[in-house]
Amino acid sequence: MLQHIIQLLPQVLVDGITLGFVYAVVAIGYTMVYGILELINFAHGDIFMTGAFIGSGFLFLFISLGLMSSLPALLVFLIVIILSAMITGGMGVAIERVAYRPLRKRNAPKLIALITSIGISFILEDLVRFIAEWKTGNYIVTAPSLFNHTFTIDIHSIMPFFNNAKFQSSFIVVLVVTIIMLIGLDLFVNKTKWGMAMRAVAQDRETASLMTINVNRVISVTFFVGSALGGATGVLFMLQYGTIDPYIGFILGIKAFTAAVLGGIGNIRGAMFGGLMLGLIEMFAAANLSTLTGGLFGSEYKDVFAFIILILVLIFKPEGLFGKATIEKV
Amino acid sequence: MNVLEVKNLTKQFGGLTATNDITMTVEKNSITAVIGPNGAGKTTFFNMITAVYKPTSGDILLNGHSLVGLKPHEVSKFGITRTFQNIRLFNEQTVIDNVLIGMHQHLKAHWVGTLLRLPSIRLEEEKAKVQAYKILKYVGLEDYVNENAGNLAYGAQRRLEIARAIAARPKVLLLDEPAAGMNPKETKKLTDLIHDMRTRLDVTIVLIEHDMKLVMEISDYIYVLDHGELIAQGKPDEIRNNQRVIEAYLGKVAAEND
Amino acid sequence: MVKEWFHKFSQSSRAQLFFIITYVLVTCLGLYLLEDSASAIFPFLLVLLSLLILYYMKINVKLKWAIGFIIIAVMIPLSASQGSNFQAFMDVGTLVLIYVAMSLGLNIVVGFAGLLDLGFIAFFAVGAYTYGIFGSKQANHFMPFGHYPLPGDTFWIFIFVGAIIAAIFGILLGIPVLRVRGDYLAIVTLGFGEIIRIVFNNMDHPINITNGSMGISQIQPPRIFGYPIDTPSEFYYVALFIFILVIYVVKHLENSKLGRSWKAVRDNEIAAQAMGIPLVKTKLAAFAIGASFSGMMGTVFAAKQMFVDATSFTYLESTMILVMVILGGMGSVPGVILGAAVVIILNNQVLTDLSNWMTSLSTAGILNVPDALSPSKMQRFIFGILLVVFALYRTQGLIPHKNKKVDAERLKREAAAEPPYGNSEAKTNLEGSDS
Amino acid sequence: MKLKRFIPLMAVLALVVGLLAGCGSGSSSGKSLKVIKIATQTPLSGGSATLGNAIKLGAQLSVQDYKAKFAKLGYKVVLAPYDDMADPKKGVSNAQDIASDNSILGIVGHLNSGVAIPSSSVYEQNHIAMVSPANTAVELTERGLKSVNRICARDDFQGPAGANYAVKTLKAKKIFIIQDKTAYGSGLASAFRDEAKKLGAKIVGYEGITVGEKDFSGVISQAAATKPDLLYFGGVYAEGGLIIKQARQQGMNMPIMGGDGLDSSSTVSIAGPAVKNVYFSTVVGDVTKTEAGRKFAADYKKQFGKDIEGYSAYGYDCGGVLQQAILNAIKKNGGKLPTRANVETAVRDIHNYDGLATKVDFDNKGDNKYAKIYIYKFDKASYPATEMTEIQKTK
Repeated sequence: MLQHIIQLLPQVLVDGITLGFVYAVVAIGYTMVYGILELINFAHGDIFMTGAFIGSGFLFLFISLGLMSSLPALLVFLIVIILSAMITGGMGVAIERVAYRPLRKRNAPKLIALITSIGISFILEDLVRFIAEWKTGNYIVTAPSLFNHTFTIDIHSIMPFFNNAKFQSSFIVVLVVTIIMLIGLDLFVNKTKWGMAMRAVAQDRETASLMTINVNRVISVTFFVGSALGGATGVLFMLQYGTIDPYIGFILGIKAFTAAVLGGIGNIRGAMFGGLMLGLIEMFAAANLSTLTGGLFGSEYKDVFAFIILILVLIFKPEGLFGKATIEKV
Repeated sequence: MNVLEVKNLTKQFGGLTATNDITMTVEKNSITAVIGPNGAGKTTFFNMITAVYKPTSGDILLNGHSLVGLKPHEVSKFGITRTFQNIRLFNEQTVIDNVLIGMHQHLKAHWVGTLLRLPSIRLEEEKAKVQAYKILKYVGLEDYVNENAGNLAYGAQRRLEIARAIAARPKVLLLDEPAAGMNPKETKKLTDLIHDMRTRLDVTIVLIEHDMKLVMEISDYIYVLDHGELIAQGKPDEIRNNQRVIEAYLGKVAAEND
Repeated sequence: MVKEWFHKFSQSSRAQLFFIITYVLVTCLGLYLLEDSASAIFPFLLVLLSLLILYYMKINVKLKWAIGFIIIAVMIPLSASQGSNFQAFMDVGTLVLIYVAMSLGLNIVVGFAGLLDLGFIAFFAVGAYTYGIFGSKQANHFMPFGHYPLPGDTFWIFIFVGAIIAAIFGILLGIPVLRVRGDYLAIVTLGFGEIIRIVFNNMDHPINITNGSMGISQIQPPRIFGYPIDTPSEFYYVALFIFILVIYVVKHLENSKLGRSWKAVRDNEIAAQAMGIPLVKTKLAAFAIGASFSGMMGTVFAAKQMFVDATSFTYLESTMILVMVILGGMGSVPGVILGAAVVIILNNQVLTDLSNWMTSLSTAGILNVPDALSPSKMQRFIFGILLVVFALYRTQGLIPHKNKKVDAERLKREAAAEPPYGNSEAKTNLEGSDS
Repeated sequence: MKLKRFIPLMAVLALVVGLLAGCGSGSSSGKSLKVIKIATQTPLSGGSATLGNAIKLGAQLSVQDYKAKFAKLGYKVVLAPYDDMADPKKGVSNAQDIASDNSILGIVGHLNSGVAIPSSSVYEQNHIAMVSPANTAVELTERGLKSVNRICARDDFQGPAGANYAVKTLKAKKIFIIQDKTAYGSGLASAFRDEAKKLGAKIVGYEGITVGEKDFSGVISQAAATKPDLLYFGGVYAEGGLIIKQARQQGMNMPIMGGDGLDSSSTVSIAGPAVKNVYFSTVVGDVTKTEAGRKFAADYKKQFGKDIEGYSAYGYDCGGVLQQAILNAIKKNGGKLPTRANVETAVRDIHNYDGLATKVDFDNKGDNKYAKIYIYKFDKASYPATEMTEIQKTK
């Protein structure tokens, strides 16, 4: 049994890391907004989805303009991902303006923002669906693939107890781009003026506003950055899996939110780690659960497995893996 | 007779010692003050008595029963209630409901009985409301019965905390900086109230306070903490002239110049 | 002038009574006369509106309840009974009652006790499967004794069995929950809800308990005195019965010792504990009682649908119930009822009718839309817009929560009759109840 | 407070509208052609809307094609599409709505058996004939309801037929099965598994996936490690296409097989070139082989701007069966409007209806006697696939 699990390990790691990085970047969007507004932005998953659709829209546009043959794939990809990120970033800001800021102004209870975010999420899903269906006749869109060369890690010949792992060239792109985004974000938050302002607002909004920080501006920036990252991840997702539909955001959103909590919500590094961990757990469970339980529980229990791990983590560390325990001053 | 005894109480947060080896006794029906500069460990001391924190070592005895290891709500059942330095009212509820929650442990009503509308429970509820009204009147809040607690003025909120605490009919009442933020007139009223509570309610009062005038005026006995250590104890007059206390409060140099 | 007139009107309970009775009679008559399927929805909604108007009237509370009961239990079914829409309306009515009861359950958890729960539908599932399994042949697969399906007469027992089992699940959920706070709690409950759903969807193996994704069908209709209950108009009364039970429980607990403890825990955990409120017991009671409402309605749902499978219990359903609670006004019982009713009637009646109407316009050639934008697909889109609009314009919920006020004058009188506050008196007054 | 002031205004307004509505209702009839409605109830929004929409559009085309025949008798058929959102609750609630509209005489639907089963109880109570294009769950017709019919094959026919082909023709000895944990997918997969076992193949794995996800590499690595001769998938194209693609990426080049859920152009567009060497069983013959079929596909493309799906033809045939039955009932009734019960019997009595995709003749349970299974294979990345064989019902 153990031998079987070890054999699969290289492939599970490769797949788990891919999925994990996607979760990680989306989770960051949740965590950033939560850190500043203490709001679970349910619409974030749908911004991710919209990013994927905008990205594929650009790809189709480039193909119809005949740019694909004249430009190298990597360049096309960079243009697409940057454009999509800018648009989704702008969308994030707009959503915040329309749906969240008025509530803040009116001093509404925290949970009412949940309603608007769910409403926005419904609107985005259907809007994207209408447009996709109108333009392509089907809302399940398969994007043209840019990087589909298959590589094999020939680990078997070095360590014979492992099976070989295979991956697509898109895997490398996903990996490199997400790492760049994660490092960039980390630098942004920790080294720049805006990042500092963000952290200040997250810590204490009132004091920050007394220190002449324009809180609304900071919130807008946060939404822009979080949504741009989400949209860019959508493009990566489209690249890696090829097929997208308007409901990917809903399903992935739950997972990413889970990842954010696992790492300690409000904590950006926690979200990165939580996402990666959740991806690996899921992949491991899908590949090995039935081996582990002798066929009693199959891969259909992978989410149960992931949630049980989450609950266990929270029981022993209620503030998440990276969250700081807040001792309430009595 | 000693109602409350604290023996060698120590609390460490990580490597930091918040209170170290404190021993004190509180006599029944007395007013005892715990004073000391900011960060002396006074509130930590209260938190250990009310089981919000678990002491690292030492023992707390109420009428000879140890309180260490109990849950906060169990301590309250033993007869210790408190007010909080940073006011902790139930802000979204009415003033009278705050007091009724204070009576929680004395109300027998079980939810099954409530649903069956047992006459005894309805009667109990009615009586409790009248009682709560009387308590509010006693602390001078009878005009705000239906107001939300969060909407009260600062001084009124402090008094409501006291009302809520005495509604639990404690044997020992812990007051954590009851006069903080009050103007002299309000402080005067508070002083009278504390005095009156002792005699009228047959309760032992322990208070943390920075207002020395108030402390000296009402305390029977005073303990002084500094940096988590008990540095002095005695009657108000003894404390007033204690060199170490003056040093702790004013700094060594200032004390010498004095 | 209108203001003046309205002021006068609002002072006179007789005028209001007259108004509400006239209103109900006229709208009911409208509903009665309209057999045509397309426009019957208007009088139906107007009759329902009477309940909202009733809520805002300044008349005797008991009279209010009585009138409300008559409208719900007699006037609506009676006046709708002549039209072909009867069963459709009653079906929506049954759904409204089911979801109102669930929202009231969730309101205890979220609104009263302040515990954010994103997996509330799990308890509904537990109730539905409880009756589903034993009310069909399914139980034969694993029960060592007995013959199944159990006859429909046992349904009435199962309402309470469902409540109890759901309550037990509520307590099970409560155990990990006691350690986590705030939004961490949300994700634990979300996980719990998903776990329950996935497990139910897979329990055909190794032992076939829930029949997995094939679902359980041929569930026995309930029977009363040998008479089977199988139309929506009959289930309406079953749901109404439970709804009244739930309302009774909620109204009595809300301002009782337990209700106050919930709100105390919500407002300030540390102070609540210091006042002698046990956190664990209080939170678990909220979960258990809230869950039991869902469990009861779950059994009704299973019996009404005659079929259960896991697709009815997704995470989206949990969020919809949460939407009903927040939209209506957290902690506010009338608000939550209105919230649930608005969401269900919108989704199951108004938006369906609206899209049918738009479809008929487009087939008649009046409205020309490409298939991708066909109005029959727009229900969720419109619902999304409505949610945002509602939330922006009623930030405290449709009917915000108000604390119950005591009669201060009466208390003053009664307190004056007793000796003033003090120790001796305090003892004699309450000592009897102090054990 | 504002609301309070608003209420009486609203109430007065409401009263007026109510009265107006009450008065105005009587005057909206009296056209030259009597209107009959048939409903469709399928998911038009949500994850499986492509299939649901295909059924609706197919039925819509059949209504147009029957227009002349009804006009001759003085009737006009109108399609009333309902969105069941793949939600059983919504399905039942719509069913009640449908029942309340007396002009609706029959319904085409549903897509999901989980919705069809509870909703059909309502149809049965109201004698509304239901003709299902897609519900393969055995349970549906086993309950002996008079109103429920289907033109597609049951899982216990399609699954074994596929297993037969897999084991006997493709010589598969080790089979790995993946299913999507829906009523459709797991019903089909378990029927396939049982028959394959009986025929002597070894099932080396039987795993479930989650509908709506896009990454199935975990299950696929598990499958790849067992080195099966055949991978079977019980589910629809949205996940199936990705499983095919991801399996090929991991170097699984053995044949992959599925049920009629893969019978869609989307399978090809999602899986791309990986779709080669994929087989599926379906009840629909190659529509584009016949003249009528080609015309249908062209009309469909012209009218709706998209290519036909497998279910489009099912939807068309269901609409056709239903309307033919209504025509028969009208004739039997001497040209007068038939009752729902008349239509219910007429549907069950349909004999040798020659549909686009299949011939239809219902047995006493409402199953189609003519439901045939065809096995198709994708030789290249294009839709439709190549027909390999057809299998007659043996029972």
